[in-house]
Amino acid sequence: MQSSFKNMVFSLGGICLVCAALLGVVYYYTAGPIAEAVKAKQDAAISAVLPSFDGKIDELEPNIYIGKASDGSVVGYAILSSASGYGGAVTLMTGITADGTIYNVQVLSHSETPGLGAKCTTDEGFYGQFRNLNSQGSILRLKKDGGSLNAISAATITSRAYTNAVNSALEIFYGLIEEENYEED
Amino acid sequence: MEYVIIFISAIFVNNILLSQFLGICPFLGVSSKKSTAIGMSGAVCFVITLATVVTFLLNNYVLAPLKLEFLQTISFILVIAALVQSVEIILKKIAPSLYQALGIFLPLITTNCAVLGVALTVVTKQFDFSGTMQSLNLLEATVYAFATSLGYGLAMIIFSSLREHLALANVPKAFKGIPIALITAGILALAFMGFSGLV
Amino acid sequence: MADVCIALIPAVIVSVLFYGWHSLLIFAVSCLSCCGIECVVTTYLLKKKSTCGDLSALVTAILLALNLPPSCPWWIAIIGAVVAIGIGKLSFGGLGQNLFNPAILARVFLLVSFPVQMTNWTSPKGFIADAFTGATPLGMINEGIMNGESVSQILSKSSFSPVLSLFAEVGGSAGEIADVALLIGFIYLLCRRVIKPYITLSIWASVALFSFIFNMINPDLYTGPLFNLLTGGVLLGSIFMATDYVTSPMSNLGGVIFGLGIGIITMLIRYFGAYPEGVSFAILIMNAFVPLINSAFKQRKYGRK
Amino acid sequence: MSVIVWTIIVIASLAVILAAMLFFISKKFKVEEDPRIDVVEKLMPGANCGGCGFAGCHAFAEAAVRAEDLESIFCPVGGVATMKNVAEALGKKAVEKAPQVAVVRCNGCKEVREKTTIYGGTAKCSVIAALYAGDTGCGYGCLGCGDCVGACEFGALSMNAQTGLPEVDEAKCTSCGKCVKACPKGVIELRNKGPRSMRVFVSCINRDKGAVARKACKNACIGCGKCAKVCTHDAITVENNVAYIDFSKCKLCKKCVSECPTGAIHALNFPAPKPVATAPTPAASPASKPETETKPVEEAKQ
Amino acid sequence: MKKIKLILNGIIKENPTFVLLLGMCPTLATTTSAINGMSMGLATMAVLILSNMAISACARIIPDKVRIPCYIVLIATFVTILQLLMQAFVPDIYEKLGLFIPLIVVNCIVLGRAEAFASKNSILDSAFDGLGIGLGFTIALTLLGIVREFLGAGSIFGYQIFPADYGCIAFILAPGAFIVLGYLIVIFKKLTKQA
Amino acid sequence: MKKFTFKIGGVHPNDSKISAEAAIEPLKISPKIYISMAQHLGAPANPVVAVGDEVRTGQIIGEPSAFMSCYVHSSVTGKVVSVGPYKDIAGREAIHVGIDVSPDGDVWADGIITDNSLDVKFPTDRQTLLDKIKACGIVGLGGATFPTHVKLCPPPGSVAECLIINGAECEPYLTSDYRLMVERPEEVLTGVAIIKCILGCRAVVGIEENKPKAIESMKKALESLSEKNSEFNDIDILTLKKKYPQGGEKQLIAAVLGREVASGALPISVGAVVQNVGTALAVYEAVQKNKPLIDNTITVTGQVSPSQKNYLTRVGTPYKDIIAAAGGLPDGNIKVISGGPMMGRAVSNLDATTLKGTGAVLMLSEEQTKRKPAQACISCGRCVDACPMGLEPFYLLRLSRAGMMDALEENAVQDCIECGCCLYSCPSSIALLDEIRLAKASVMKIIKSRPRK
Ligand SMILES: Cc1cc2nc3c(=O)[nH]c(=O)nc-3n(C[C@H](O)[C@H](O)[C@H](O)COP(=O)(O)O)c2cc1C
Ligand SMILES: Cc1cc2nc3c(=O)[nH]c(=O)nc-3n(C[C@H](O)[C@H](O)[C@H](O)COP(=O)(O)O)c2cc1C
Ligand SMILES: Cc1cc2nc3c(=O)[nH]c(=O)nc-3n(C[C@H](O)[C@H](O)[C@H](O)COP(=O)(O)O)c2cc1C
Ligand SMILES: Cc1cc2nc3c(=O)[nH]c(=O)nc-3n(C[C@H](O)[C@H](O)[C@H](O)CO)c2cc1C
Ligand code: SF4
Ligand code: SF4
Ligand code: SF4
Ligand code: SF4
Ligand code: FES
Repeated sequence: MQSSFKNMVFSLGGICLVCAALLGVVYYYTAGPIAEAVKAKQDAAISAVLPSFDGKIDELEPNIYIGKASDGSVVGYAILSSASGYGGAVTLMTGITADGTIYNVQVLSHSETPGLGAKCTTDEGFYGQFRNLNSQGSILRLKKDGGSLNAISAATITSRAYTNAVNSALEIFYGLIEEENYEED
Repeated sequence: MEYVIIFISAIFVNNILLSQFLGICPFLGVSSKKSTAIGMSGAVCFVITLATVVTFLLNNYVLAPLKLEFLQTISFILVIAALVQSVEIILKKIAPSLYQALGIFLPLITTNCAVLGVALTVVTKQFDFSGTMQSLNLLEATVYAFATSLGYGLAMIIFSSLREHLALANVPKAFKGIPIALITAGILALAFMGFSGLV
Repeated sequence: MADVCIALIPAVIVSVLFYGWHSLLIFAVSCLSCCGIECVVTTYLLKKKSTCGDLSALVTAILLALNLPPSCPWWIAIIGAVVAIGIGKLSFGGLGQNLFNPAILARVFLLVSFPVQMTNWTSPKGFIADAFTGATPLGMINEGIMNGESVSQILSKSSFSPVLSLFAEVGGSAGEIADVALLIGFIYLLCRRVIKPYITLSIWASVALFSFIFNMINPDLYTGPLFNLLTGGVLLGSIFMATDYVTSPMSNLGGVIFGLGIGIITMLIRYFGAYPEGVSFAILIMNAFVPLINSAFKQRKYGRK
Repeated sequence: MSVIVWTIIVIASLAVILAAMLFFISKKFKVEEDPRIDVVEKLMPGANCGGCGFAGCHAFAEAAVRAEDLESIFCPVGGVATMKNVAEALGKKAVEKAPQVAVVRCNGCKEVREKTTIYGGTAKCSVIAALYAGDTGCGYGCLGCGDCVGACEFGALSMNAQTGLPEVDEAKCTSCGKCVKACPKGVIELRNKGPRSMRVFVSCINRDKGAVARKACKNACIGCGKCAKVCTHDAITVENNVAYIDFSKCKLCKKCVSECPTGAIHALNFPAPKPVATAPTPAASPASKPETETKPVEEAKQ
Repeated sequence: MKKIKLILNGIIKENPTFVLLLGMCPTLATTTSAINGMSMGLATMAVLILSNMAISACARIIPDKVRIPCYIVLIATFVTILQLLMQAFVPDIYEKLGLFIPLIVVNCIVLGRAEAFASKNSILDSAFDGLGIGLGFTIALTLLGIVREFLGAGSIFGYQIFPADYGCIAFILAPGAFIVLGYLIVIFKKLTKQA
Repeated sequence: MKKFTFKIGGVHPNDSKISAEAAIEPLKISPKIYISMAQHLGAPANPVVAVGDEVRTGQIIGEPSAFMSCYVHSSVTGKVVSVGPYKDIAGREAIHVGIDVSPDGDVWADGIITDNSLDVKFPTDRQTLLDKIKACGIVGLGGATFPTHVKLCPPPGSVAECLIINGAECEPYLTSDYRLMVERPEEVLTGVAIIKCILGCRAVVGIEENKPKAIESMKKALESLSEKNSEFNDIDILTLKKKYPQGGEKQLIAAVLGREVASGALPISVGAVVQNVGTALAVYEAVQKNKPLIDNTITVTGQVSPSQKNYLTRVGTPYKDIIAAAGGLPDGNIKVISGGPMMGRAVSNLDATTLKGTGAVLMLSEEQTKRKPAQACISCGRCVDACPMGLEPFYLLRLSRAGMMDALEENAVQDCIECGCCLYSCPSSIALLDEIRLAKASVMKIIKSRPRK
């Protein structure tokens, strides 16, 4: 089609308007599902790292969630934390029961190398070590760093990041407990 | 120190071509001669840096306040396309010799993953500066974009010199051209993995 | 090529003596698979005359075997051979056409692909000495520094000394253990005028200088020149692998630049990188620069500027 | 709902600002160019992918306008259709020619042409030709190293190991003429393909006197002129001791073929008079034709 | 019949990956596993079909000078819609493909087909062309993903064939992408007799 | 003692001068002689005799057809039996004059002095000298057969500073120059003095160190001559290192003067003129004896050769006659080479006849010449190290195979002197020169076809 200033403005403007409107509408209708998907993923992660409970999840602060049973008792804390691994941040959800025992840990996102660091989500021998672990307030360390945890073979950096992230979750947890105790006192 | 980290990371460790896979089409398309590869690299440097600055501002001062981040893709590509075309037109008029050297590559760059890719990464990219993950500020974003494009140029120029060599080699017929170039690129990527962990 | 094979014999003997039957098995598997692949691919896939006779596949095979950890499983050598000969050499058109050193390529490929097997330094039982277990000196340093120990602490914990490494008393891959054997090979190659010394010497010089400077800055964090020259793959790489004609620059000056690049990248990787050893990566990276070096440093032409 | 409104506002204002910017810049910085470049560029897919090896569609268009023929440039995105349009727009169409095919004008196969020297150098016709006349008594004929075979990009040529001469696969030959250029001896010629691919030609270019030529090669044209005499269409000339048939004049009567005492004249692709007489496939080489096969090998060797 | 031809054309003669070598970035980046490759291919195919149809519908009313900007806006719209839908309904896959979903905008295949085919053909033909090319792309990406996943992790579509410990991780990493694609092109050329 | 040599490249082949001690002896004149009209660099001469003409020894039978061309003289007395194409050593045709030699021996053309007495007094008028040289059809005998009178007239604006007499004879096997320097040093030196006089500059004679006898004999002759005659001042005898191609013009200039001739330029641009020892002798004979260039010294040699000879041979003698005189072709496949093993050309046609510039007939056995099958180039760089022009032969070969003419020119293929050092040094037995020579020819053609400026 021959171009003239007028039809250029009209067609480009028209298409822009139609597209923008279309986009707006789609966004309008997907905003809900997207937020839900995010929430669902988070809730799934939280319930995966805590003992099963029938109550609801409270968001205490951003990144700190409390699972409560229907009677209002605290089942455990789910704490989101991250540390920097080989390829970027390793983000974990750590579930800690009231007595400071780690119930379970779930990796929410990571960009570690497939086959190496990425094994932190699949290598039972590694993540299994954290289950039901109660560090009694001491800092978790890999064997290489003088602790007792085995690293994923050939992925020390990832293992260290994972451990560090769990440590920060524990730190937050003990901070909370202290606060509570303080309040209770 | 931040800038050193950004530079080393963007040029060697996370090379845009060899480990991030952005802008591969021109990497394969215009790398058979060193001279064109150099021209292309120069143009990419310019455009990536410029486009990143503009889109970074657009994102942080228009889209983010309005919570319209989902419009990043469409608005960035519009801005980039218009920007590149303006630069091309201006360059052609005011510096024809520079246009001949770099400008002719500009249209190639508009619809190339590298520019949009970097623009999109920069607004979400987080860097590990002394143990904490941080978003980039404008200056860091600019440096990151520039360093990334330097990495593009480095890989491009090495690759083109290798391809010039291959053009004279007695490569089996089925491998001639793109296949052997791809294998070479793969080995180059493998070699660059040696830099991993430098930052 | 026969000369290179001869020059490698001392290193092979030492490695077999120290690592025993397993080492022999690795050599055999490597040689058989490299030469086998070369023959099969050239005759049946490329439909050319078999180029096994030029012995270059054998050189690659021996060097590949010398680059593997002593205890690595035998199938690693087969994968290495496929990568070296199949991808690294014959895809490019065979002897003389390849851009990257096939043996180094195979080693790097294996290192990236099988980090566990390729960094396992427990050594099998040898014929004359008991196996030395544990990590390589470079591995120990890497580990120790991460744990916040200083270089001297780490070294004093182990029995390592540079003099010992000359006579194969430290762990390492098959070709890295006996520096004297490698040096004998070097002298042989020089005498037979197979190689020129420029590349090798400039690698040594840059490794020594680089580590000297850093060692002066902080001896607790950075190991010294002698340590860096005599451990790991520097000797093997600089004598046999960086000097491969096909993948190194033509001119003497180009060779010096090439060597400097290898030395510096090696030390960068050793000091700052994720891998404890950087020679193979350094050689592979510098291989990529060879065409650029070649066009920048040409022979001076008669009657031209 | 406000999201929709904001979306429209942002996109629309962006579009307006950018369009205005572009409009003014292009007005202010206008550069004159060959208008055909624009024409061609419009025909291009505009993907600006660089797949063609040029820096984008504009550069491609420039190259297309400058190029003498479009053989060497190709747009992978647009494909053949686009290229056809471009060719049309530029009026760069291949000139129609009578279909031609390459013929090898040497039938000095190994048996009839004795080697007089041993050549041990680089096996390339061009190299040999630069050094000397060749390793047989015939200083004109095929050198047999197959430079032509290497030059043919269509796989239309192959070396017949038995005769030592190249053979043309007529089905594959595109008459590009690469082999003609490649042959340092000028052995290969492009000739009109002829009706149903039938052709008559002298398969020899030896300019030596008859006796010398005959001594060097039993199949040589000896310039005796018998063929010229028998030809009623005036198509045959004998110059420098060698006959040549002008394909524009030849009427394919084949009288000359039987007249030639050395069998140097070849007739290709004629329907077989007797089942045995002609080669089974049209692709068969001149050298494997009866003419040469009837020469007993023994006789040739003595 | 013509429709089938259109589809086959996209898969074999004008295969965007093996023959035209377009859209290389997602091809290399997202094929770390078969499922990722296939998802990327399908996502691109969806955009390709929709944008082809839309452009074929609008082509007649768009003046030449603003052709390309209009196409880009249309394509970007579809990509953004896809982005939103994937975020909402298949967030896991969206996360894996990451940056390369928005980058479909600049995939040369999409714009290329818009120009070369959709702008000149009927809506239905354009849809089939998009389907064919999209299928060619998807098949190529899936193949690449299968080979890389098999060599690198010993599995195909997550189904373990041999223990992952014997997989060459390099094939899942960046170098493997280039190398496997190189060899696949050789094989494709051999099979389709193009070499 | 300082030994002069060039710096870039060079190789050290075994010199194999096995015919060094064979004194020069005249070869019996063949019954039938064919004299080529294309004896020299440049345009072939026009024959000026017809079939049936009687010719005398030294009589003109061909006249120059252009500026760069030469007179050709009959080397025998007899009857012209053919004027027309005759095959040369490569089997290619060129115009030859065929002469049936009269059995009665030589009848010399007018003015030619046939006695062998030494005559060191020569006229010093430049033009007279040049005319004589031109009239006697002198060409360079170092290999290129460049018309000497042309070379001795430097183009306007350039001045000769040094005449370099090339006594290097760096090619293995060849001994003809050596014998001349040992047997006829005074005549050679007089020739040098004549050329020096024409150019008006100093002169040096460069001789490779592996010829001590020649150095000694030349030095002695020079001493005795310069005592009596001032024309012989300013001549020096220099010892050159033994290194191939020391005798290459450009290498010799670099060795003696330390200067390099720019690519495409003439030696005179650095003030040098190079002439061969044999040329100097020919000049002497032309000026002092009016004797045209009708004979030259040809070495017949090779380990398989029945005898080692240095023959004074008439131009136009068939190769087969020379070989027969030396004892005939040995059994087996023998490669006959005209010239040395490095630069010489194979003789595929033994009926072909010698030219003015023919220096040697070398016989090599099959084992000596059989090339090993070429293997792949491994980029070892030996050829680069060996090339005396500083070229990269392996790269030229690759470019040539890829047909990249522009790149070939950029990489100076046209500077190649075809010395064969690259081919000699390649461990993979690649016949580099074969294809480089072709590439050079194509590039030269392209360069020549360009309009000037
Ligand atoms: C391409 C590449 C990817 C890597 N990916 C990881 C990774 O995901 N996680 C990790 O901890 N280390 C990774 N590494 C680092 C090395 O595996 C390094 O050897 C390791 O972190 C330390 O070795 P160790 O675990 O055996 O002590 C990677 C290295 C390379 C070259
Ligand atoms: C076309 C041409 C013109 C020449 N002109 C002159 C000249 O004017 N003066 C001169 O001294 N040499 C001249 N030369 C001679 C060359 O420089 C050189 O001496 C000659 O080719 C013989 O060298 P060679 O035996 O080393 O091959 C000319 C050569 C050629 C090919
Ligand atoms: C590689 C090479 C080697 C040569 N060796 C000799 C030599 O040993 N002796 C010699 O007289 N000329 C030799 N020449 C020829 C000289 O370059 C030069 O042409 C000659 O000395 C000029 O003298 P002329 O014009 O009298 O022949 C050689 C040329 C080349 C290219
Ligand atoms: C001095 C020398 C060193 C060599 N080094 C290697 C080497 O490090 N790796 C290798 O695969 N081949 C080596 N080769 C053999 C050969 O050059 C190699 O296989 C080619 O790179 C294959 O084209 C060497 C050969 C020589 C002469
Ligand atoms: S026809 Fe010509 S090019 Fe072909 S083999 Fe014969 S001589 Fe060589
Ligand atoms: S090179 Fe061209 S003309 Fe010759 S046979 Fe091949 S297609 Fe035919
Ligand atoms: S022949 Fe030419 S390329 Fe070879 S060494 Fe001599 S000058 Fe150099
Ligand atoms: S000497 Fe031979 S193998 Fe060595 S670089 Fe030269 S051509 Fe290649
Ligand atoms: S897909 Fe073409 S540049 Fe990325």
